[in-house]
This record gives sequence, structure tokens and C-alpha cells, in this order.
Amino acid sequence: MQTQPSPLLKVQELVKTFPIHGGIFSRKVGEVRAVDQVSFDVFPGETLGLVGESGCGKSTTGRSILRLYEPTSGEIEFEGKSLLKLSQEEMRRTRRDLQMVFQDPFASLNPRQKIADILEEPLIVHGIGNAKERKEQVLELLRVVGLDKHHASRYPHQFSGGQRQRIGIARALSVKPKLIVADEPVSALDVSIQSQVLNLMEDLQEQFGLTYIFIAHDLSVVKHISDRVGVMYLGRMVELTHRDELYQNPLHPYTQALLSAVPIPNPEVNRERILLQGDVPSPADPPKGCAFHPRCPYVMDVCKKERPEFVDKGNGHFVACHLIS
Amino acid sequence: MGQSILDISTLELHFFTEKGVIKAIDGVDLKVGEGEIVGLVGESGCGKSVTSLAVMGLIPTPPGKIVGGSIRFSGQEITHWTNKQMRKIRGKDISMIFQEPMTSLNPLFTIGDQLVEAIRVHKKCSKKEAQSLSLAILEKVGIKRVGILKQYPHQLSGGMRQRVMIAMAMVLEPRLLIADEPTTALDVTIQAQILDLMRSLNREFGTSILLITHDLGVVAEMCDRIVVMYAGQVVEEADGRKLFKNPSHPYTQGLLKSIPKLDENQKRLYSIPGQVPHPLNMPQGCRFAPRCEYVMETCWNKKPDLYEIEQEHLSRCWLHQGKEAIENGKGDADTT
Amino acid sequence: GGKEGGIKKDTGNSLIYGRGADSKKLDPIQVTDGESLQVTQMIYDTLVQYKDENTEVQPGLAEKWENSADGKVWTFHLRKNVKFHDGTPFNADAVVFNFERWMDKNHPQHKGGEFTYYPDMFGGYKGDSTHVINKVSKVDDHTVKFELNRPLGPFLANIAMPPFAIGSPEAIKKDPEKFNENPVGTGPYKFVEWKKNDTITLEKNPDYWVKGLPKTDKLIFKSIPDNTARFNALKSGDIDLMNGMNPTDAPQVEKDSKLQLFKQQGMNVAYLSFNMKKKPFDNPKVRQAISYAVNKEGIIKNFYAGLAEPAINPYPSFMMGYNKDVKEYEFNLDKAKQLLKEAGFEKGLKLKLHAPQDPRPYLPNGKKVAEFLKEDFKKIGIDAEIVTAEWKTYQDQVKSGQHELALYGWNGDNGDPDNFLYVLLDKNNAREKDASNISYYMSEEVHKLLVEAQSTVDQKKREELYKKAQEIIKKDAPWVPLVHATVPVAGKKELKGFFPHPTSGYKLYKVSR
Amino acid sequence: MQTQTVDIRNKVVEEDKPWKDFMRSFLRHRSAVIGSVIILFLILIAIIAPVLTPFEYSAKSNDLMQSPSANHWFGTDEMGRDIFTRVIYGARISLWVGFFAVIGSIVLGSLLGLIAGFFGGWRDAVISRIFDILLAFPGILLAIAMVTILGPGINNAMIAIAIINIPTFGRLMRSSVLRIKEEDYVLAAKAMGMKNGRILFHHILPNCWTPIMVQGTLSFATAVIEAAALGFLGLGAQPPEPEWGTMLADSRPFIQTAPWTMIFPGLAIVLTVLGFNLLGDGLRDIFDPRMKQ
Amino acid sequence: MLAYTVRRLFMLIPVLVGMSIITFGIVHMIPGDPAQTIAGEKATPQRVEEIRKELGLDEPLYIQYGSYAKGLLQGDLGKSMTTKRPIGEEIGPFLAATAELVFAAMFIAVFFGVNLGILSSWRQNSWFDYSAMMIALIGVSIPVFWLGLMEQWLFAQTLDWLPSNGRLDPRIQMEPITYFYVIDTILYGDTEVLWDAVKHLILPAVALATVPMAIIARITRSSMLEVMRSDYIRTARAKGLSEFWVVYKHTLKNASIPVLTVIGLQLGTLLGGAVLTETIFSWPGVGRYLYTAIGERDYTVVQSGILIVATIFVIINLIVDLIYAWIDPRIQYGKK
Ligand SMILES: Nc1ncnc2c1ncn2[C@@H]1O[C@H](COP(=O)(O)OP(=O)(O)OP(=O)(O)O)[C@@H](O)[C@H]1O
Ligand SMILES: Nc1ncnc2c1ncn2[C@@H]1O[C@H](COP(=O)(O)OP(=O)(O)OP(=O)(O)O)[C@@H](O)[C@H]1O
Ligand SMILES: [Mg+2]
Ligand SMILES: [Mg+2]
Repeated sequence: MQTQPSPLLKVQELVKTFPIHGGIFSRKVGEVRAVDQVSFDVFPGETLGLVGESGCGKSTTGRSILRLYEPTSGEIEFEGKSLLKLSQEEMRRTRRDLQMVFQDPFASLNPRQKIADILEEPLIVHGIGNAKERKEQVLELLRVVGLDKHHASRYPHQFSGGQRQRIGIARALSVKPKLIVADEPVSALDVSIQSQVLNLMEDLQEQFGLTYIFIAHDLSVVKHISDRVGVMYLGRMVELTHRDELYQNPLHPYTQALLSAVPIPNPEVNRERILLQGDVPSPADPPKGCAFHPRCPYVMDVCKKERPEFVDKGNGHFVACHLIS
Repeated sequence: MGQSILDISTLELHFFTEKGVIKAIDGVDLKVGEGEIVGLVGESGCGKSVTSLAVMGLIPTPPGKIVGGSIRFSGQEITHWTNKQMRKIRGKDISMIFQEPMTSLNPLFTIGDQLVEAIRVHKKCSKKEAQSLSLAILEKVGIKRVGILKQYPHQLSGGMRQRVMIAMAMVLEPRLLIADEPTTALDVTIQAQILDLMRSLNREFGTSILLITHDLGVVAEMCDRIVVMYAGQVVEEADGRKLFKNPSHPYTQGLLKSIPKLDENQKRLYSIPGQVPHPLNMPQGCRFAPRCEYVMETCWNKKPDLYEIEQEHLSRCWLHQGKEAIENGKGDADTT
Repeated sequence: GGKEGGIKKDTGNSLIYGRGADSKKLDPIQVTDGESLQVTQMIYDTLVQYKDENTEVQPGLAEKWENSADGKVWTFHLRKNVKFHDGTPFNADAVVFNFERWMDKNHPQHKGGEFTYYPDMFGGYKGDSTHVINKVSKVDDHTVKFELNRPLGPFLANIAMPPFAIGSPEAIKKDPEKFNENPVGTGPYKFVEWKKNDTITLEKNPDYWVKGLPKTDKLIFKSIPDNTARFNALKSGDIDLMNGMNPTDAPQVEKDSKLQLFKQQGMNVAYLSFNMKKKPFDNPKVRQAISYAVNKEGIIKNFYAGLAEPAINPYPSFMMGYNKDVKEYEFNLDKAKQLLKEAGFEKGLKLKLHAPQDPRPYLPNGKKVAEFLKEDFKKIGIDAEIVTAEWKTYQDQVKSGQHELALYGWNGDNGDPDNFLYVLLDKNNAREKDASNISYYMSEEVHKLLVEAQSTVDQKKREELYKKAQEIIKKDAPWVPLVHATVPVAGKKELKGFFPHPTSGYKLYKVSR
Repeated sequence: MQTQTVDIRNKVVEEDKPWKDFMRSFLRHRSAVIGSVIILFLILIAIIAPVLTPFEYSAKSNDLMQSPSANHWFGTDEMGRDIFTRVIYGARISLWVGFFAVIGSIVLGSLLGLIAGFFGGWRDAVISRIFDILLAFPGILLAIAMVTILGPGINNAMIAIAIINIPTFGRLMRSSVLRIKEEDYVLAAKAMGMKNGRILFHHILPNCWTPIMVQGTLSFATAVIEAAALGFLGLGAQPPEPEWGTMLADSRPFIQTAPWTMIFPGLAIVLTVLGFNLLGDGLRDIFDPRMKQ
Repeated sequence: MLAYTVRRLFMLIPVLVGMSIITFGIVHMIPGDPAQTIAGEKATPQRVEEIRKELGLDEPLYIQYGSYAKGLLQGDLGKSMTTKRPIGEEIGPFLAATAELVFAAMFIAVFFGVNLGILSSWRQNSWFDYSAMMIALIGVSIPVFWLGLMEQWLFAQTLDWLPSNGRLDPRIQMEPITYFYVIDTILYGDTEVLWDAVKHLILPAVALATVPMAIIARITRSSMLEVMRSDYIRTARAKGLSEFWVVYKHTLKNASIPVLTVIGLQLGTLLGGAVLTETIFSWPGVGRYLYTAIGERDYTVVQSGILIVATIFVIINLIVDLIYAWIDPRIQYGKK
């Protein structure tokens, strides 16, 4: 896309490994390659969806961007400056622009803080406003996410899951960030509540010009909310493109299988199912070559040896598969 | 629909807790026919699991107690059977698999132990025979690993564990399989495998299946008939196609409108306002009234009945019941 | 059935002696504590020995002895036909061997531990300039000659001490290290078994050189550390005889028809020491005031069950040179108050009162005595804070003068006043560390008297000197002498032949049922 | 009726404030209530001890070893002191020792546990090893050795008890911190741009203290027993302080002639310890998330 | 399993080194002087000084520690300063005496504790449960020394049923084989003496058993209850297993892990903590041995003795951990 503005966030070859300890002296005996050379750009105002099966590294990617996990290698540029080069203190201040919404609305709110304190704390930390202004801002935030002002003096356990997720979103909004990483914000919610939160997030994006990285494992949700979607498998990005392109023209065999496996709430639709064999391999011991090759219906010899490159097939459709190249 | 193997009618089950009486099930009518796959959907906490446990006779008592209605299994009234009586049919005639494959297998015993045990509870046979039977059923559910019988649950992946659970449930070829959210903890591609497996078992053995889930997509693909629950009550029941094409209860309608769909592009999702009522503080009349778009005066005071709006399509809503019924107030306000 | 000989049960005629601590070792020369020596005394004999009830010397393994005119040569005539328990004969060689082993640090069998009593009693080891014994030699098989470097007054009394008992040279040579656990002597009993911290069992030596002794076939020492528990064991018949009882239990014994009480005259003193290095205890008025505030009768009644005499002088009245004319500070709080006022403490005084935690024969319950004193002190405006410590720490504290007031005491060794006055009250013993004069009483006058008495031979003259010293001490009041405790020993009614001995070393082989 | 609609729609199940919620479950919990009644009773007695008895705890009298009577409810000891008086004054000592020993070990243990859990790395390794070592020692022997070093006395006994209990709290704190450190709200705080100090004090610490409080209550009980044990061995309170363990040791010779001298101080210990155990148990149940619906 | 064991053994090294340093330090901080004890109370200061020199007590502490550590590395625990006997040899019978007492106590505690816990959990909230748990709570609240004294008062002195001190009637001499008297008397086949040994064991063992019994009963009950709530127990019931099998096969094994931890910890604690019981019952055990050694300032005995007891404690806990790994297949490689 030639007329693209410059990206807000640029992730290049991001790698994050976790050591595995064991042996007689609890030495490091191996590592989990949770994120393995992932690259993508996020443009201002868009929503980039990330999907993939459990354990494929979605959350780790999200957390590494905020340097909640220190990336092992790679490069992350936010508004042109490299995040990984910032000192702890500089990074702390930069986090104002980068915010996060968590999956579990029950675990992500400190049970011993009142809602008002939860929402005010980021303002205090970043030295925003005086006490009175902050109070007002808290009430404003509550209003924005559709909660009542009398909720301010309550504790998290007095809310339902959907309400808690609203509070989590309000907290992320409080410092007026540019980018929000939403890590499965609706997975824990019931279907009838889920749409409330999705609508809220869309409204807020429009209202504040936010940029989202939206992580989910529910393809329908991702499709609904995202402009572009990245598909991850075993720590790697296997496909990344525009939403409609992806759903109409999936190139990677894994994406194809994934799309065909999603049950559709319409008995009239009859689809050809691609049933994959076997389970997802362990990220501690990923297959050589293409990570997907043991389950791939179209596996070729080259897949077992060489790792396919993640390349643009034109019009911003990135894919990593030997079949395509 | 053939002869029904499971017939639950107007079941009421309460939990007597310190904080008060939780009316976890307050009117559930549900039939499962021979060889049929019935889906039971509803939001978290609406009483799906409790219903299935009631069928198995596994409700923790106290605090739980069936206070009304009946459960019939292939014609027999089993509502008040003793534990000892229930034990004879559990695992043999009715089997159950649970949501969490991670915690539903005893971590300290091998797969073989647990399968053999399941067989030998009901079937007189040697350990050897039981083992070969186990291997056969494991192969049927797609596990062909050597030495699987000697392995412990933690050595298997989630998908495999759920297969083992299914194998354990199916090994004695029960007539009814109750699957309580069997795929919720699994990934989509694995879920597809498991659902596929269940469908083929249903075809092969003619096992009836009661599939509990909150995923409308899963029921749409799997089930012949669908029962929708809300806050401890069945609110709608219909043939799968009818239900999706012509949902009649406002809750079902809202639910269908609020989920994003893969096969169409929606601009904006519908959302049902408010939230599920607190189990200790249920609305007096229709339980959905506080969230309903079409709420009427009657709805606040009177409990609606399940009403047959067309053939084999029931709905619990005053909208569909005649004026006359409203005035007669067939369902009285719950004043307890 | 089962394994042969592993278990032996009582033959019926045994004596079980309950005591507060186990033996440390069974080689007499290597131990210093009474409990260890009590056992070795039953297994071994010394050349000469104490009489049954006092510290006078009588023949032991030596039938007769002579001292040369210059006092430097001692000749002992040994008893004949005496055998060690291992069957080897007792003779002059054995005596020479034992003394050589003790005195010569390079002796091949000088092994197994410290030979503490030897250097203490005989001025050091062979080769030391102060060493007393020049040579021990055999004259014939039954005669031994000791040649001394200089005369030693208490030589005979020393030789009578239980550490200097003669052991079998064969057994010692076999394994000097293990001799500690496998004692072989000539005594009335033979060693059988030692269950550590529990029992030591001895059996009758049928060939004992005194006919008719020992009286019992077995002698069993049983350690029960707690006094009360031990007393209970006596009452329930688990043991026959016990030492170290709480004096407060004595009345119970007297009431009990199945028990009898033996009272052993106490060659001891318990006292309340003032640390005269510390203010205001350098002021005699303060010391005297406190002396008036001590209710000795009350203490004796409460904590000694009457089994003690109030102490007036530093040593008990039955000893030589006791000054009967010294008048005690009676219990008189008014006088005490008056004196305090004179000393400038009419508003009162705060002090620390140290008390030992563990029972001592002369002070069975130091803590309680301290509590008792505290209550009376309160009445004259003295606020005493009690500080207790367990025995070793306590010794450390008082011997280095960390206390202000301390409850302490002394058990005499040999019945000589020197053993009390010089040790406890002479300025030479007021050492910085390891003081035995813990009051740091520095009286020159007393020092002169005591030193003179040491080098005087004339007993009359000595008595005079000691009496004089006692007068001065009374006036200076470096201590409040509290009591001379009678040591109670309890046993079953049917026991006969038990003699309480002032050294607390009993001839248990004379006891019969 | 429109009004009614609005009315019910806005009706939220009014949940109580946390402390009210806590009080409700607390009051419903039988053992917690009994335990706190016992403890309050003891505290009260300790405070108003002088009012309850005409005697002084250290005053000797001539009524030696009297059996319980209307005048001396629990009898007298061998110095003629009123045992009832000594027992109720003893509550002061036991509560005092228990309290400060527990506070001491909580403060030190938690601090070490916090450092180990929060910073990890070599600090964790060193501190955890220290805990291992301390735990491996036989507690009572360690306490005996320490009091022997420091000298007997109630304060030194308190210090020894505090030290031997450090690893209990340290480990508890460490594991709590490790658990809470991984909670999403801590991550959220970090993502919010908060500094370590603030995360530690605002987010981690307040969420660690419930297990500490439960354990603290239970350790209070053991501390009372440990103090009595040291007293019994003569290493506790200094005379004439009426410490229960010391009283037991002192009256051991009279167990047969005057059993009341042993029975009442012993029962006092049991009652106190029971009170704290009941309360601790109750708190544990109340705070246990599994007990909550 | 082997690698796991070896790793756990290696992890002991720093703990043991730390322990040796701490014991050494503590022992040398205690005021008072072993030389004084050895020399006797009335020895001259010069003598004491000489002995101090002979014992090497005049050397700087680090040199003393150095030679102590060197000895330890060569497996030499040193000699007692007072008895001059090798500690390794001397401590044996005391350890055995304590071990016999502790094992007897643990046997009582485990037998009654576990069964009480199971019954209580089975009859949860019954009067039996309440009274058993109340008794258990009182059990943990009784100071062992008071209980011991009360036992003595009642059963030894007043009723005169059982002996109050020692391990054996002093009139009996027995050549020890294992130093566990109960075992030795059985080896000798002498029932009369066996009975005597057992009689001596009863009171102290019961006193010592009370607290662990109460703790075990409580932990058994709560972990049984917790396991009974788990998913895999529900699965076991769904198979149709009888209640007896559910409790004794599935629940007990899973519930045993926390119970084992407690048993291990208690075993270790009792081993070093039996001082009070041993003092009261004049039991010639290791607690009293060390307590006496502290009183006598026998540095080497205190140092090495505590080190031995602590090592045993650590090893017991290691064994418990290994038993877990054996019961629970998930533990094998250490989770970290
Ligand atoms: N702190 C950690 N330490 C070690 N391994 C980790 C850690 N966090 C994640 N991992 C591992 O990294 C891999 C990727 O995990 P991640 O949480 O990013 O997956 P995910 O895609 O978010 O999965 P889910 O859908 O379950 O949330 C997993 O194998 C996980 O086990
Ligand atoms: N043991 C119990 N005691 C008290 N209330 C209970 C108990 N078990 C279930 N309930 C209540 O019964 C209601 C129905 O619960 P159930 O588990 O059947 O829901 P569900 O539909 O299966 O939900 P989910 O989708 O979360 O599994 C809930 O309100 C719950 O609070
Ligand atoms: Mg994730
Ligand atoms: Mg459920």
C-alpha cells in the first residue's frame, strides 16, 4: 500500500524465549521460543487483530511490546523511536502512550482498591492534574465506559465480569494512550456481554482515535473488530493481511484449516471441513523447518528443512509458506 | 423423533445456602430422543451443568435438593433413586464427560487404570480383557500410541485427555452421553476433531447425546434439537433450523444478533442491555424482563409458561401467549 | 528363648540408687564430678580411705603406712591376696604403674582425657617445678615407697580421695582409651553395663577383700535428672535410694511409712554476696542494712523445710575455730531502714540480684530465695531486679564480678577453715576473672590473718587467727551468710547400713535390705 | 407502569462494603467467634487484673500451699502467693510475649520474604537458603541455645521465639509475593508506568497480608506455648513474674501434694492457645477463596 | 527419579554448610567455658587455661571452625569435650532412644489422626465431625510438657499403672542390638521384657503424639474434603464407582500428599523437639543429650549433635519429597 502513513508501531524480528530450568543444578536446560521472529507494523487508527491457538505466543507478543517481558531480540519502534533502547525510567514514562487491557477481568483489578483509586492511580503516577481535576476525570472516565458515578466507591468484586472489563478499559484510557494492546478482552465474557464490550471498544476508538492490537482466539470476534489480522502458529506469524482478504482468500494451510474449523451458528451453511491431524507441538521443541509441517495436509520435503520466509504477496498480504513462494 | 430416552419435566432444584435459597433450576423441560443429539445452550450460571448433574444423581446434597418435577430415563422415574440404584446405570447406561479435561482425570492413576476401572465396575471380566477393550476404544477415539495405558494424564495434551474421557464414557456403549461443554477448554482445530468424533460415535452406536455448551456455533453444527436456557429456566426449544431461522424468545433473538458472524459483515453488533440477574435476586415474573426490549406489564408480575408457538417449537414468553392466557395469569407470581 | 545371654533380669537382691546426672567417665582419675566418683568408688579402692561418716582416714588397699621424720618419705604396706576384677593380682607394681601413669604426661597410657585431680592435688605433673612427688617405687611385692620433693601436710588425705583409686594395669594397657567405659578395679562391685544417661549396673565382686561385703548382689545407678521425678520414682518403688532431693520433699519422706530420711550434716555455706567493686556496695552501711533485711529463718522454713542452720559465720559450727561469739545481723527491717538512711538511701535503692537457676546442695532453689528476699527488700525501699542464669553462665557472670548482689555458695572439700575463708574471702582470690572471692573483699587485715594461719602448725594458734578473721568479716559484711544446709538423702525404710558422708560419696556397698 | 420498569432495572444487588462483608462471614463462623471471645476475655482480664483480685502477684503470705478455697480460688503456692492472682497476671505476660514475638517474626520474615520474592535472583537464593537452614534446626533447641546466649528473661525468650518463627513467615510471604507478582493487576500496574516501590506497596503488599494474618494468629498460639516451654526450662520470665510456664516448673515438686499449683497455670495456657487456634482457623476458612461462592 | 534424588541431595550441601557455620557460631557465643567444666568447679585458673589450650579453644574462631569443618569433611564429627568419646559413636544410642520414642508417637499419631480425619470428612458437619475436630483443636493447644506432667501425675503416681521414667526397668540388663528396645526385646524373644519396654514407652509417646495427631487429623480431613470436591472424583462417581472405592482408592491417595508433608515435618520436629518430653520422662534421648551438652558447654557435642539432628530432619523431608514423586507422577522433574 503505497499511500500508507508511517506506522505507529513497527515490530521487527521480535524474539522472546523463556528459559527452562532442570537438571542437577537447576541449570538452564532449554528454552521455550514463545515468540519467534515476529514482524508486523501497526498503523495509526487501525485495529490489528492477532489470532492463533492457545500458547502460540499472542500474549507474549503483546507483553513484549510494552516491555512487560524484556524481549530477547528484535526491534520495536514506537513513533519512530526504539523502545528497546530506552532506560527503565524512560520506558516507564513512555508507557503512558502504550496501554494494555487484560483477558481476565477478575484478575486484572487489584481487589483491595476502590474503582476510583484504580482509575486515579495512573494519573497520579504520571503527574496528571491536581486532586480535584483527577476526581473529575475519574467520573468522566466512568461515564465514557458506561458506568455510573456511584460505582466509584465500590470494590472490583462487586461488579459483574462485563462491568469489570469496562473498568479495565477505563483504566487503560485514563492516561490517554495512543496504542492499546487488548489481550483477549472478551474471551472471559459471556456472549451476551461480549458484544457490549466490543461495541464500547469500537466507540472509543472512534471517539479518541485509538489504535488497537486486538488479541483473541475467536476468529469471528477478530474478524468483526479488526482492519487487518495476523495469524500466529507456534510463536511465528504465518499470515497477515486485511480482514476481508484473509477470510476470503486464506493462503496459509493453517489459516485455511482454522477458518474451516470455526463452527458457524447457522445450520443452513454447509462447509468443507479441513480436519487437522494431531496436536500443536511444544514450543520448547518446535519442529524444524516450517513449524506447521507435521500437521500440514500439503507438506513437502522442503517444509521439513527450511523455514519459509514471511513475505508480502503483494497488496500487503504477508504469508510464510513454501507452497506460495 | 423416536422414543425419548431422557425426559425431564418441570424440574426444580434448589441450593440451600447460608446466604439464602438459590433456585438454580426453576422449570426445565427437556427430552432427548433415541439416537438424537440435543444441544443445551445458555449463559454461564444458567443451570446447564446442574441439570446434567441432576440427571446423573451427582448433585452435592446438601446443599442441593430436587424440589419438584421429574427425571425419567428410558421410561423409569429416576428422580429419587438412591445413590446405590444410580450407581448401576451411571457409566453404563448414562455416561458423562466434563468441561475440563485437565482436571477430570485423576492425576495419580494411569490412563489404563482409570479405563479398566470404568469397565470392571459394570462388567465382569478379567483385567486383561478390560485392557484390550480399553485399547480398542482408545483406537476408536483416535489414540493409537503404544503404551498409552501406562501413561499418566499429565503426559497427554488437552485434546488427547478429552479423547480419553470420551473413550471412558463410551467404552460400555451407553445409551445416553451427556457432554458438559466438552470442547470449551480446547482450541478450534482440536474442537473440530472432538466434535467430529462425537458425531461419528453417535452414528455408529446410535448413542443419544445431550451436548451442553454456550457456543451457538457448536450447537448449530451438531444438534438436531436445541434447548435454550436462561437463569435456570428453559426459554426456548426447537429444531435446530427453526431456531436459527425463526428465533422467537427475545433472549434467543438477542443472543443470535449479538454474536459476530464469520460469514457476514456486520457494521455494529446488537447487545442485550443489562446483565444476568443475581441468583439470589431473581425477578418475580419473567426472569428476562429486566433486559427485554418488549417487556410488558404482565412480564413483571407473572411467570410465563413454555408455550408451543408452532409444532415442536416452544417458547417461554408472554408475547406468544394469547391475551386470554395473560389475563388468566396462568403462571402466578412467585411470592415465596 | 531367643538369643543367649542378651537379657538378664534381677536376682532379687539389688540396690537401685537414683541420682541427678549420669557419670561422665568411669576412670576415676579423669573425672571431677561427684556423680562419676560415686560410681568409681564402688568399683575401685584407694590406698587409704575415709571413715564411714567423716573424713578421717582409715586403711584401704594399704594396711599400714609410715611417714619419715622429715615428712618426705611415705611407705605403704599393701594388703595381700587382693585381685583385680580381671583376675590379675593387686601388688606394688600396680600401685607404681597407676601413679606413673597419672604423673607422667608422656606415659604411654596417659590417655583418654584430662587427669585433672592429679596436678591439682600434687602440685602439677612430673617435671613441673612445683611437683610434689619425686618418685614412687616398689620396695617388695607388697610395699611401695613415695619420695616427696617437699613435705605435704594433707598427703594422706589426698591419697584417700576417690580419684586416686588403683586400676588394673593389664586392663589399662589393653586399651587405655576404652578404660573409661570398661573399668577394672579391686572394689566391692564389678562393672556390668552402662546405658548412657540412664543406668549403670554393677554386680557383686565375690572375692572382695572385706568379707561379707558388698551386701547386695547388684548395685544399679539410675539417672533421673529432675529432683521431683526422682523423688516420685522413689515413692513408687522404682528406685531404693536417692540423693539430691528437694529439701521441701523431706517432710513427705518423714510422713511416709515406707521411706526413711538420712540427714547429712552440711559442710557448706550459702551466702548473698555483695560485689564490693560496685557502688553503693562499697559502703559498709549499705551492706549491713541489707544484712538486717535478710530473714534467714523464713528462708529455711520455706525452702529448706527446716533442714538447714542459719549461717552466722562463713563456715559451719562443727568445724575448727568457729567463733561462737560473733553475733549475727538479726532480721530487723527497722534497723535496715535506719542504716540505709544513714548511707544516704532513704529514698530507696535499685539493685540487681543475681540468682542461679539450677539447684545446688546448699541452695536448692536460688530463684525462689531471690524472690523471697526481693519481697523483704521492697519493704525497706530496695527494688531488686532478679537476674537468673543457668549454672555455667551464672558462674561465668559472678566469677567475673558482673553481679551486684549474688546468691552463691560453697561445698567444703576437706573440713579445714582455710578451705572456706582463704578461698572465698582472701584478696588473693579476688581475681579479675575466675574469682572465687566473688565479693571482691580486699581486707588486708583478713588477708594477713589467713596467710599466717596457713603457715602455722599449732592448731590452737590457728583457731585464734580464724576467730579473729571471723569477727572482722562480720563487721565488714562482704556477704550475708545465709545457711549451712543439711543434705537430705531418702531411701526405703528397709534399708540398713547407709551412712551419709559429708563428702557426699557414700559407701553403698554397706547398704543392705 | 413505566416507573416500575425503571425501578427494577436499576436495582442492583446491593453488595456490602468489604469489611462489612468480612464481619458478616466472621460472625457466622462459629470457631472464629468463640476464639475471639476467648481472646477478648483474656485481654480484658489482663487489663483489669488488679481490679479482679485483692492480692498482689508477688506478695508472699503465711498461707502456704492452700488448696482452692473461697478466699484463694485457685489455692496458693509454696510462698503463700495467690495462684488465681498469678494466673491472671500471667495473661499479661503471655499475651505480651505472643504479640511481640509474632510481630517481630512477621516484620522480619515478611521483609526477607518480600525481598526474596520480589527481587528474586541471588537475593532469593541467599534468603531461601537461610530459611531452609533455620527451618532445619530443631526449633526448641535453637531457642534454648539463643536464650542461653542472651541470658534468660522474657524479652530474650521473645527474641528467640521471633527468630525461630522467621522462616515460617518468610516463606509464606515469598510464595505470596511470587504468586501475586504474576497476577494481571500487578502487570497492569507495571503497564501503567508505575515504579517498583509503588507496585510493591500498593499492589503486592496489601494482597499478601491475609495469609500472614492467619498464620500470625496461629503462630501467636505456638508462641505462647514456646514461651511457656522456655519458662518451664527456666529460660523465660524472671522471678517473680508470674509466667505460666515458669509457674509450672516451680510447682512441679508439689504436683502430688498441691496439684492445683500445676493444673491452673496449665489450663490457662491451653485456654489461650485454644483461643488463638480457634480464631486462626476461623480466619483461614473465612479468607479461603474456596469457601466463598 | 535418580536424577531428581541426586539433585535434591546436591541441594542439601549449602544448607548443611550453612548449618555447620551457624551452629558453630551460636555455640561459641554462649557464655561459659567448656574448659571450666572439664577442670571441675574448684580447679585453679591455671589448670583451666591449660585445658583451654589443649582443646584449642585459645585459637581464633575461624581456625577452630576450619579444623572442625575439615574433620566434618573427613566424616569426623569430633570428640565430646567432656567424655572424650567420638560423638558419632556416642550419639547413636541417644538417637535410637529418641527415634524409638518418636516413631512410637508418630505411629499413634498417624493411626488415630488419619482415621479420625477420614471419618470426620466422611461425616462432615455431623456431631462426630464437630467433636473430633474440637478434640483435635484442643490437642494442638496443649503444651506437651504440661500434658506429660499431668499424665505422670495421673497414670504413674496416682493410679500407678505405668512407669514414669526411663526406657526399661533398671533391674533388667539387656545387651542392645539395635538400641530400639522394643525391637531388641522382640529379637531376644522375651515377651516379659518387651511388655516392660512398651509400658515405659506409652506415657511419653502419648504425650508426644498428641500434637501431631491433632494436626494430622485436621489436615487429613481438610485435604479429603478438598479432593472430594475435585473434578476427577466427580468423574469417578460418574463411572458408577461405589462410595467406598471413591474414598479409599481415589480420594485417599490424592489426599495423602499434604498429610505426608505434615508427617515428614512433624517427624523432623519431634526428633529435635523431644527435649521437653525426654526431660519429663527421663528418657535418655538425643534432645536431653544436647540440652545437657549445652549446659556443660560441650561445644563439639552441641555443634555436631545439632548438625546431625538437622541433617536427619532435612533427609526425612527429602524422603518425603521422594515419596511424593513416587505417588505423584507429575512431580518427577521438578516443576520450575
Ligand atoms: N512467564 C513465562 N515463563 C515461561 N514460559 C512462558 C511464560 N509465559 C508464556 N510462556 C510460554 O510461552 C508460550 C506462549 O505463551 P502465550 O501466553 O504468549 O500464549 P498465548 O498465545 O497468549 O496463549 P493463550 O491463548 O492461552 O493466552 C507458551 O508455550 C507458554 O507456555
Ligand atoms: N454447590 C452449589 N451450591 C450453591 N449453588 C450452586 C452450586 N452449584 C451450582 N450452584 C448455582 O447454580 C447455578 C447454575 O450453575 P451451573 O453450574 O449449572 O451453571 P452453568 O450453566 O453450567 O454455567 P457454566 O457455563 O459457567 O458452566 C449457579 O447460579 C450457581 O451459583
Ligand atoms: Mg494469552
Ligand atoms: Mg457448567
